[in-house]
Amino acid sequence: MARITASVYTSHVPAIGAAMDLGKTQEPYWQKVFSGYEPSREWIKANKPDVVFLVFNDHATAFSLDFIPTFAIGTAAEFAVADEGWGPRPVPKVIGAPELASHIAHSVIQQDFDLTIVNKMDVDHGLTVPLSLMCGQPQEWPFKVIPFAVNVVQYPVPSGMRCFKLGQAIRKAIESFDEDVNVQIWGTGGMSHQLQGPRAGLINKDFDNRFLDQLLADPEALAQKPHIDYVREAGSEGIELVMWLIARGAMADVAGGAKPTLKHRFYHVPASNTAVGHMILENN
Amino acid sequence: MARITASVYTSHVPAIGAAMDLGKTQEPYWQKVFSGYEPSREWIKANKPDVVFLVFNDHATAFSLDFIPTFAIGTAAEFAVADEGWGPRPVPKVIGAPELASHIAHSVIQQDFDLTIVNKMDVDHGLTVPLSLMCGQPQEWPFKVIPFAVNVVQYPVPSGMRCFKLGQAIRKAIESFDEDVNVQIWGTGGMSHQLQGPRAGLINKDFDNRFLDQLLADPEALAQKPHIDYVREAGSEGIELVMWLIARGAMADVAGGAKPTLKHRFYHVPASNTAVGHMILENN
Amino acid sequence: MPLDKPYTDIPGTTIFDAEQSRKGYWLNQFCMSLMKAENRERFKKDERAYLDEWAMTEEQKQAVLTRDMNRMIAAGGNIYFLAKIGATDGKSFQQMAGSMTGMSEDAYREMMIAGGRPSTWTPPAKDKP
Amino acid sequence: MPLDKPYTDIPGTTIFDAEQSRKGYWLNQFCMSLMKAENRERFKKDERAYLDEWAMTEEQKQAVLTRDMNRMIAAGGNIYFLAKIGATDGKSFQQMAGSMTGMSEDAYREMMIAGGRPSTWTPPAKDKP
Ligand SMILES: [Fe+3]
Ligand SMILES: [Fe+3]
Repeated sequence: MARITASVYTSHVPAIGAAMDLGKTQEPYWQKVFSGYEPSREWIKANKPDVVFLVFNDHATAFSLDFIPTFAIGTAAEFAVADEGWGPRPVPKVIGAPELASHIAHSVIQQDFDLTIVNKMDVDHGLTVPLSLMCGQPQEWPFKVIPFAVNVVQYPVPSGMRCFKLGQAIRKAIESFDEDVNVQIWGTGGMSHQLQGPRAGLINKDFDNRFLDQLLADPEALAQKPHIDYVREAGSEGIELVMWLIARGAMADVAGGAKPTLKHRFYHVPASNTAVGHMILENN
Repeated sequence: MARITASVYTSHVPAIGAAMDLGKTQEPYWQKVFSGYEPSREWIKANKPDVVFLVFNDHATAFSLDFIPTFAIGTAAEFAVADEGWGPRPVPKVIGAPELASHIAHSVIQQDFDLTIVNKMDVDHGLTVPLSLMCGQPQEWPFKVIPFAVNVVQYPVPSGMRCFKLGQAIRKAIESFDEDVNVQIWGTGGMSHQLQGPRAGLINKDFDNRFLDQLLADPEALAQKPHIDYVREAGSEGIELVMWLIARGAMADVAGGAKPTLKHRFYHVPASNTAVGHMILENN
Repeated sequence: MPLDKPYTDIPGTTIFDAEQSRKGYWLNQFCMSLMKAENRERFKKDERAYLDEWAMTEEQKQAVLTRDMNRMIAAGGNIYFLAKIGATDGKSFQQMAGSMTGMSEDAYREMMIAGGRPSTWTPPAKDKP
Repeated sequence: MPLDKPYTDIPGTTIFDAEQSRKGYWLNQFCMSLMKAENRERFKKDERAYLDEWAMTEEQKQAVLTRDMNRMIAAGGNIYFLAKIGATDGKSFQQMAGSMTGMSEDAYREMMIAGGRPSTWTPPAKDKP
């Protein structure tokens, strides 16, 4: 039986990818960011999954205004690395897990989530930067990836509670797949940041740290936070944090199982315009 | 305040469109089909809506396997008539209702339906044949149309109950739009038919007529019918009938209002491979 | 995969689900390409050469070349995609559907006019495995 | 439209909702076109001519020509779309974001290193309407 062994949460700032691709990781500015991921790279070597279910958002890359899916699951065999305007990042292409992805789509749609199934999707920094942070610069990614894109660009975006419940549906779907597969689920984006208007540059360390606390301790309460609180306190792009609730909703304790173990937590300001937050939880 | 005044249900067989486009409507074979729509054309002249919310399915026209949305709402200003392989049908382009459509999308997503918003979508016979049946061959369509596409091509398709509840959410959304707009909601597709395999040509008059009875009298019970019953009894393409439940769910009686009035009911076999069913319900 | 798939035992019927979709991906995408007039021209001019541009299996290509709709469906084709081949050939949906039943065009049309195939239909014994 | 839109009173912030999206449709689609290298070349060669190929308002075109990001956002632009203009110009996301604040590049960078803008920030009196 397939099982979710752990969840990983991380910001996905494009400048982090650029810093790696341009060899700037040893600069003091970036060293402060990457130092927080050294334990994570050790951890994932020791806890290599077969498949990562990677929740991210597209940043006007694969999806223009012609087509805005609230939730899109990638069921293709592979996904190309997108050209976001300065050429594709020099990282390996992403290998999918079509059978498991199709199984999850089938099950989650039958649980009344109205997914869009996608078989062609170039993936942008939202997906590749978390892979780079966790895995460094390998010749190929060490596991398969099921990309799961959430609309957080055009309002209304799905509510925190909808995301949290979706995570629960995804867990059920994965556990009903009868091959023995070690799956991790990653939630990406955030933390506090605002990229637009005279208020650009907003950071809220207090909000972010309370978010991390509550994500571990009481995700159900956190899921009730209305959008407007994210915008007001964590900036207009801080809303990406709802994606972390999908990953958190898929953990065993939400369905009555044991509490997860906190393996790692890291927080740093800034990376470019953004507060970097990161957490690893293992199921017990 | 916008309001739903009526719902219309009809099959959307491509051959019906071809019969109209090629001037065959007076042939005895087709006369039997079109005679059932004569009262409807009178009715809609007397009850012209401002906007039709038109539930249909795309038949591998706008959406390939690259992109399969469970529910997609068209918010564009206009929609071109698709070339399905023999050139576009010679009918007027479809004028959208972007403000109302965006309002509905906003409201329905906040009611936890995970819509895909679409701004570019060529519409196929699933949408244009019902317009032709109800309106004949005008120079331009007499009302605006919000196209709403449902995946009934690749399994799993949304359940009857999910569709019925979606209809209820759409009604709430429309009634919260504060301009005075007369909206009809149409459910299209079906009735019994199977287009593939040695079982092609399946028709089930008994199933279809019970469906029409129950759609009027007890749609909530009808919404509980599992997919497999459609496939077994109404043929593999009979599953399109779940779309009728979206329109029915949007009627006032479902939310505790008065029962609708049955204005017209028609049933005929065959049009090409398909049983033609049709019904008009007015809200009271 | 213990999924809710109660639709595998219906005679003469293939449900197009994610598994079929995966199998038939390039076959169906090839069909979609026929929605452009220029591609229809190129396909008609040299069917084999056009098919060879797509990552289809030989079985899928043979099914298309012989216009064997049941074989195309077994290979992952979906009727709404396959209909683009019919449109290219100038065939109606009734001709396409009928071609899968083993009946003549006339016999199929007459069956439809007489009320269609009953839902209790089972395949003739010789077709059974 | 009595919709749940509680986000209109946040200072210095425009939420990209369906209304903004409708307003900015062609501006944003123009931006998307810059994801292709050949379009970036054509745009750089003659910006005005390239913009004139799109059904944008004159206000939107002027906002792009003057690289006034706040003006683009007011005209319906979304930052993730507008970022394609920045990428074409070789600007970083930090340069783009900073350009909307009225601060110099250095001052904005220093503010971020010092912990960013507080969420209690309100615009200076002169900017208020
Ligand atoms: Fe992001
Ligand atoms: Fe249909």
